[in-house]
Amino acid sequence: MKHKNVFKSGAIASEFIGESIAKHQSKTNIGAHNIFLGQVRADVINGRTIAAIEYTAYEDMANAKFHEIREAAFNKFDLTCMHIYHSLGKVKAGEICLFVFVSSPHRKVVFEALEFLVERIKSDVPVFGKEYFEDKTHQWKVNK
Amino acid sequence: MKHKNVFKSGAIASEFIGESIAKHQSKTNIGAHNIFLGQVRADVINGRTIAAIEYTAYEDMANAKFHEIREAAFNKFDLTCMHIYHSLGKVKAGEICLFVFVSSPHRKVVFEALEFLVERIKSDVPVFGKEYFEDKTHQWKVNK
Amino acid sequence: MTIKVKYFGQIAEVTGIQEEFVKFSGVTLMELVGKLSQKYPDLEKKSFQMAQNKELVSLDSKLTGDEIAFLPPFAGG
Amino acid sequence: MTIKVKYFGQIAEVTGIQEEFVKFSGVTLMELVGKLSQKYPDLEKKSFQMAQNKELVSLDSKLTGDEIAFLPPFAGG
Repeated sequence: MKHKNVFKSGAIASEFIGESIAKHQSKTNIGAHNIFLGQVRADVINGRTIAAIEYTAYEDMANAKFHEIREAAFNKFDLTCMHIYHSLGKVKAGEICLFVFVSSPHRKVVFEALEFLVERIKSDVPVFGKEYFEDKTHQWKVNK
Repeated sequence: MKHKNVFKSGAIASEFIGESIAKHQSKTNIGAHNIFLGQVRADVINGRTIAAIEYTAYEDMANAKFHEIREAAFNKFDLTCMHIYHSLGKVKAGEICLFVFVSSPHRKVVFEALEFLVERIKSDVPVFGKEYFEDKTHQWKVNK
Repeated sequence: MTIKVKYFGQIAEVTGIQEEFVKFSGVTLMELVGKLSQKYPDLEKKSFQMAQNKELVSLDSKLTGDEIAFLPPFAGG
Repeated sequence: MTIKVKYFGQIAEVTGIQEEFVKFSGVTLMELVGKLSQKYPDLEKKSFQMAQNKELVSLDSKLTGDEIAFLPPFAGG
């Protein structure tokens, strides 16, 4: 089974996020949007600073998992819209690598739904992150 | 005491939100952003459809309350950034009237902080909404 | 004393004005509300909170001479 | 049977390749891991989960002939 592709090559542009918000203005039953953005941090580890993360994924499985998570959220919460985008490839410190966007008539629902989605994405989706330091050495990112 | 002005005239543009996100790319200690957007709903009440809400406020008191709420959130949560914008004047159905934006190194904090802020804004800030129906009659909005 | 009184939203709809100066010699906000209710009979049908010097206060608070506001239910966001 | 095996992230760093076809006559994933650990000795030092046919499975699962993947800790978002 072929699922919708959640992945985008490289960083997620702020203009793309703005346009995605604009597209919802015709959906006049929406009262509340909630957006989560993951941004790559320039963490300093033993004196070395992270310059970028290179994301790879088991893409077929990841898209299937994203689909499962979407379905679970639609079943659990009264959502009008839901959009998920994740970067693949290199994303520099300060750039956005994850964009999760939920909309509903009422606000209570979007808070619960967004946190549910982000936690499930972090724990269930086979995405891997190679953290490059400024000196070109690297380590592997592990979600907490 | 004069506080920062949270109010913007008319709807909040999606481009403004995109630009606001872009400005945070230089803050490389941020790992997570969370954004709440309030959008005017075209609710149907006894056969009449809401076309717009006209917002007014006790502006001095409202800005003082926004300031209090911001301070409370900064004290309570480890936030890197916080931005709040609220519309005054007419905002049409489908347009955005509230934009709350929090950023932190870690995701747990932004979920809690954003919900705290939105609930406090809804309950504590003297903003009033005149809901115009398409037939030009009106009623007054009351937050639940 | 002379008190600046502000009306908002559906309260301003009832009073027909948004702001006025009221000469008044009473002690509490309650008394001021009583006086203004004679001028604006529909005021008592409305639900409102009151602010003095931009802080919510109860009706038995003493008038300080600061700005008074009639605030209908909040509807922000 | 011939099994398609995929390696990701730091596992692919250890194997030096991202994908290969392995001829194998064993029964469980555990046996497959044993065979591959002889080929890639550093594999056993790494922590990983395994997927068969794109679903996480335990090491004592039976091999079905579907695609197998070695998945290091997830790091999405």
